[in-house]
Amino acid sequence: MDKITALVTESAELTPGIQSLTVRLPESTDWDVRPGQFAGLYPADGSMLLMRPISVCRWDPARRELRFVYRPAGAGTRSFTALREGDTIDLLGPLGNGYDTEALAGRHVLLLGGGIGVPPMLELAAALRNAGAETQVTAALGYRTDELFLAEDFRETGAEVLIATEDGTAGTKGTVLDAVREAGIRPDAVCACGPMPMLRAVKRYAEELGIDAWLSLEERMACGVGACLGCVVKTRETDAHSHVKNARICTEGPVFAAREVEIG
Amino acid sequence: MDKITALVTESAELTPGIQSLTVRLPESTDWDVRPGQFAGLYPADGSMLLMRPISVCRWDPARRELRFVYRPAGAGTRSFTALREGDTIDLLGPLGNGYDTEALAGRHVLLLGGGIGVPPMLELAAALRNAGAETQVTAALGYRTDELFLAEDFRETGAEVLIATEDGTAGTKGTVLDAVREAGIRPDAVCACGPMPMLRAVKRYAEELGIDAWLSLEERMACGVGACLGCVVKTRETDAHSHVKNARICTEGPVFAAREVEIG
Amino acid sequence: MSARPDMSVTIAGVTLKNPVMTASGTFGSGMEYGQFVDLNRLGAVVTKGVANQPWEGNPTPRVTEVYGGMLNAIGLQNPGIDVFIERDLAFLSQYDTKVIVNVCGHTEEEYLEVVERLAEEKRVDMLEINVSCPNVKEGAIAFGQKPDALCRITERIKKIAAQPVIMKLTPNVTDIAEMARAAEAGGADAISLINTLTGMKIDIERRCFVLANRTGGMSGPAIKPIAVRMVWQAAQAVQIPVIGMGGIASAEDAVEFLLAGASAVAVGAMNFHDPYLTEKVADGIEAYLVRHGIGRVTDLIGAVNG
Amino acid sequence: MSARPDMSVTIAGVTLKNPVMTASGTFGSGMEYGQFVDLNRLGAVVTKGVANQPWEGNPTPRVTEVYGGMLNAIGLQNPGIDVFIERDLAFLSQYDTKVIVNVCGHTEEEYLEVVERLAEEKRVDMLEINVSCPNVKEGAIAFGQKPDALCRITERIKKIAAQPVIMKLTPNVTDIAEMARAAEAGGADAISLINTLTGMKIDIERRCFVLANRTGGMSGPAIKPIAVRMVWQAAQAVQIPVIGMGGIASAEDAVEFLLAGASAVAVGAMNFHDPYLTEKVADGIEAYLVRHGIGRVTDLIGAVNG
Ligand SMILES: Cc1cc2nc3c(=O)[nH]c(=O)nc-3n(C[C@H](O)[C@H](O)[C@H](O)COP(=O)(O)OP(=O)(O)OC[C@H]3O[C@@H](n4cnc5c(N)ncnc54)[C@H](O)[C@@H]3O)c2cc1C
Ligand SMILES: Cc1cc2nc3c(=O)[nH]c(=O)nc-3n(C[C@H](O)[C@H](O)[C@H](O)COP(=O)(O)OP(=O)(O)OC[C@H]3O[C@@H](n4cnc5c(N)ncnc54)[C@H](O)[C@@H]3O)c2cc1C
Ligand SMILES: Cc1cc2nc3c(=O)[nH]c(=O)nc-3n(C[C@H](O)[C@H](O)[C@H](O)COP(=O)(O)O)c2cc1C
Ligand SMILES: Cc1cc2nc3c(=O)[nH]c(=O)nc-3n(C[C@H](O)[C@H](O)[C@H](O)COP(=O)(O)O)c2cc1C
Ligand code: FES
Ligand code: FES
Repeated sequence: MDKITALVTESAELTPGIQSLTVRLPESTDWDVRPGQFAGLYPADGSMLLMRPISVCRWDPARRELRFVYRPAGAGTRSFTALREGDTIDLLGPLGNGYDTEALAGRHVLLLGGGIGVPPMLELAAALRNAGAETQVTAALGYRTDELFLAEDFRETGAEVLIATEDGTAGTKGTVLDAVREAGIRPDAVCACGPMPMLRAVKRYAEELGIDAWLSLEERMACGVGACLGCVVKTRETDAHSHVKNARICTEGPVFAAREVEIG
Repeated sequence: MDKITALVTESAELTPGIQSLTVRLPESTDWDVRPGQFAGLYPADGSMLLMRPISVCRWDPARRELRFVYRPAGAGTRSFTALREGDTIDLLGPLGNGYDTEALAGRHVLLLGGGIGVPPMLELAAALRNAGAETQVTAALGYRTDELFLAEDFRETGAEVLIATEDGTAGTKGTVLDAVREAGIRPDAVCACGPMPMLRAVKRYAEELGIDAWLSLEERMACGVGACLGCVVKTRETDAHSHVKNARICTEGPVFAAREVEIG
Repeated sequence: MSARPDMSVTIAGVTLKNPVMTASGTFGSGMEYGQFVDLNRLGAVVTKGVANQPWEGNPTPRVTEVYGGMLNAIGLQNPGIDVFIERDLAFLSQYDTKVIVNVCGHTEEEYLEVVERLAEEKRVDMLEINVSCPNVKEGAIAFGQKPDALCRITERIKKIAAQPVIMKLTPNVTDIAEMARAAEAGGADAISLINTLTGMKIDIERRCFVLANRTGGMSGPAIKPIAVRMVWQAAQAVQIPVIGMGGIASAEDAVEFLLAGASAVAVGAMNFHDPYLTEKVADGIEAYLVRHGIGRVTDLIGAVNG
Repeated sequence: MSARPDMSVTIAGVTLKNPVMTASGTFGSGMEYGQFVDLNRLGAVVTKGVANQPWEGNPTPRVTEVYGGMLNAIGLQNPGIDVFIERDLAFLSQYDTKVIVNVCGHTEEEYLEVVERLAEEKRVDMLEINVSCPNVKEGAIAFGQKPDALCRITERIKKIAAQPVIMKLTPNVTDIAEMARAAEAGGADAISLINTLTGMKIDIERRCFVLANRTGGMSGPAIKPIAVRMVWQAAQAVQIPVIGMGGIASAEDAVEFLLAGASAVAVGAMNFHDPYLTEKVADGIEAYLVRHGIGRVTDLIGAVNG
């Protein structure tokens, strides 16, 4: 884990309001990036001092290239849209636990991505392709409209892709779970990233099916490395680090077994 | 007077620690710039909110081009050195009173510039060239070493140029007044910009000779337009604006008749 | 959505066309910034503090930049009430905006003298009493830091003031709610806050204070979270209107103060960054109301949830 | 110029290899940032506040960014003194740095219980008593805002403490000098300041408080001028050493605090911006001393002129 200055190799709008950013890490870095991990991206302006946590969307260890796909939300992420090839950006990472791909290997894994929760699922889909022939991946991706981003990239990993849109302009009209039900899928495990109402529904869905579910959680962060205790989630059991029923999303997470966290 | 976004047309180091910056004002601006005036240059970083006052070194009304020559002193001016042709910078101006070139016309005017006080004298030298054939200009320029900046530009205005350096590597070893005395010049009026000890010496020099002297003063500024009362200088008489013995350098100045200000 | 939202606010019976004021000392008497903004577009112009006599103010350096803001130790330089009435007030009365005169003094009597002189002035809409300037040495700061002293000076001023009285509070206190209640108890028609936070900058190369006065008042975006918190606490504590300020740099910042409980807002140090800011803030608040389908700006006051 | 400057400072008899500490709550117990910096290079590690029992802390969101800084309302989540001694203290005692344990509590008795437990711990070099956390609701803030309460709790702690006691002061007071004197009168061996300034942020789109706790403690470069002023005022007021903090982002900032009168400094929120900062600050102070031909860092303490 370190803070480094990376070189921007690509920065573009994918669809309105969705940006892609690819950076090359310096040769001296020895990052070993797992799906589900994230990095802290620092805005260059001196008035914004905290990093912005953004999930790894793709990782190419050979070229040391990291891809992020993000939604310009506030001043910090908006400032990233001005980055151009050849610019630099400071990154802290790799952060968080990431998905345990070994535990998923050999199963029929359902990946659920809702909105800006879609990008982190891509690296997981790619990693599971190499997790043994028996591993089967279905990715159900939820969008607002038919401006689908990254859907093609999922297909390229070999995953079966289901689409849901809120307005019904593509795929199933409704949520990712509606698309899953419509397709009659019966997975052995589910991994999900998206807004909290979706994560709650996924937790219930997995309980009904009696299967394992892993959820990627979000919270406001300051340090990103486990020191400030800013980013906790309530847990069912007392946490080994905190000794209270709070786990740090940046360190024990952002990926949690659904049954371990109290998300209401 | 307005705040505008200008286009950088040139940005370069003249000698180590001395920068030149030329900007083109937007067509919509109707700035009428006088020698001795200054502009407020705003750093782009959000942690630095006040403008940096920098004197006009050259003004080309036909091309709407303003040239500044400055010394990177702190974080703000250092940030300007990163500007490149095609970048933009926000400017407030034109600020201050400037020199009364009509009052100087027809006389033998001695311009004294010390260190970073050299640049504002250049536009004054250029303006006085057009102030009637009888007007005679001698510019005495003081530097630390023989890394003379702008000396050639002064010669191009037709001014007689005297050089003084602290280390004696060019011209007279000593101050600008040493150079003036060595050359046996006897001016009718003197205009000076430079560090406070030099300005005090110029004030005494003009009193001894019984000639008019105008001094360009500096002070920390916040607004630059006369509203905050941050940038005052003690005056001999009660000031018409303040009704106390304080004049605003940004508004009543930066150019003052030497006899009007109390500079010790 | 077709009708324009109602931007007017009424404070102590005085109706402002919109809730945007200038913060005292950052806008002179409007002459300088009148070159940049249309003073008729402002809810009110609050003048630089004026005393019974001309004040010289502090030696220079009086101002310096700090991270996200600035320090000032002007020391309340002003031309005195006579020149102020003759020149500044005459200038301001040409405009269709409210005029709020900021009053300072070394002693209670000096404040009272200014208030008395202004009582005859129909062109003055309200008084703002600066009991909180950290740069005055003769103890004026004490008025703003001790509840009983604040209550008493408020009472004495209210007895002779012809216009509504706004007491301007300092943030350099343990309990802002207590100070707000003291001003209310003394009869204040409104309170305004925050004045500057006392700060210091040291030049490490020359190993000396940057400001001649050593300490100075801090303002600018850096202080906004403290200001919003204090406005919220004060608004919870009193019934009288609160005027909020401290670091406003945008219409969004102004809305934050309104939601925290301010009935109007003032733009201060950021005028120096953007001389057009006051008008932009007024326009931006209106745009916010339109975007959210809110009919009256007064619906925002104190409307923060949770 | 050949000999390296003497970077050591001695506070209440404890000699630190250099004046750079970590600010409590921003550095855990050193485990996390030990990946970035060599803990052996630090003057002291100050731990996150620890109580007699585990504390859950506040609901989320607990942190948010503000202009030039951040707000936090962690609410002093901690695993309690038992786990702290077993795990965190054991970890820290592997390093050649001083260990300062930050102590919190809801009541005087809770503080005393922790201080008593730590009295047996030889691995603890000093105690820092947080009487100033603005996020604790049960009245703990009162200790740090009332001189007599501060004096009394200091006396009670001093009676049972085996290690030197640093009282950590809140900036949310009218008169920091008075609070510094109260700590000194109570027998404190040193004081540290500033803790966070209480601030607030409102989400204007959702019209709600950003932090679940509504208010939070502000830290970061935005607060530095206020911190420097308070350190200067406190250092003028007392004989005991002062530990300075608030917005330190560079060695230059640290030197500013030393010149203002601090005997040591702590790096807080800016660790989150630059995880290597503590070491850089130590190196940078040394470089400053070399550049200015100053032989001992202690020559900088309170050395501001004018
Ligand atoms: C583990 C993790 C992974 C994430 N992955 C992605 C991703 O791949 N793509 C993407 O678009 N977004 C992602 N987010 C959300 C992203 O971090 C926020 O949208 C971003 O921080 C907003 O910053 P801003 O400057 O635009 O907004 P501002 O509102 O200006 O930010 C102010 C502060 O609040 C924090 N903040 C604001 N919104 C959020 C949020 N939703 N979550 C956490 N912090 C927030 C910011 O980091 C900053 O500190 C992720 C968040 C987490 C916690
Ligand atoms: C009327 C006038 C004309 C000037 N003309 C020139 C010029 O042509 N070329 C040039 O190199 N310099 C000139 N200066 C000085 C120049 O303004 C400062 O060097 C510059 O502001 C320093 O900014 P900084 O960010 O580098 O330094 P910092 O120390 O980081 O600045 C911090 C704050 O202090 C102010 N400040 C610092 N030093 C000075 C100073 N000497 N005078 C005024 N404000 C200061 C800054 O404006 C800023 O607000 C002029 C100053 C004045 C008042
Ligand atoms: C240069 C300057 C001068 C000021 N003078 C006064 C004054 O005369 N009277 C007063 O009540 N407040 C004065 N203030 C305080 C402001 O009115 C305002 O309360 C404070 O600056 C916070 O707002 P801001 O952060 O938007 O500037 C002054 C502030 C500045 C920056
Ligand atoms: C996330 C966070 C947690 C903190 N927790 C504590 C604490 O447990 N005890 C304490 O005395 N101070 C605590 N503080 C205050 C800091 O130690 C420090 O006094 C303050 O943040 C100012 O310094 P800075 O601006 O460098 O951060 C905390 C600060 C932050 C940002
Ligand atoms: S962000 Fe600091 S502990 Fe997670
Ligand atoms: S800088 Fe504000 S009056 Fe001159």
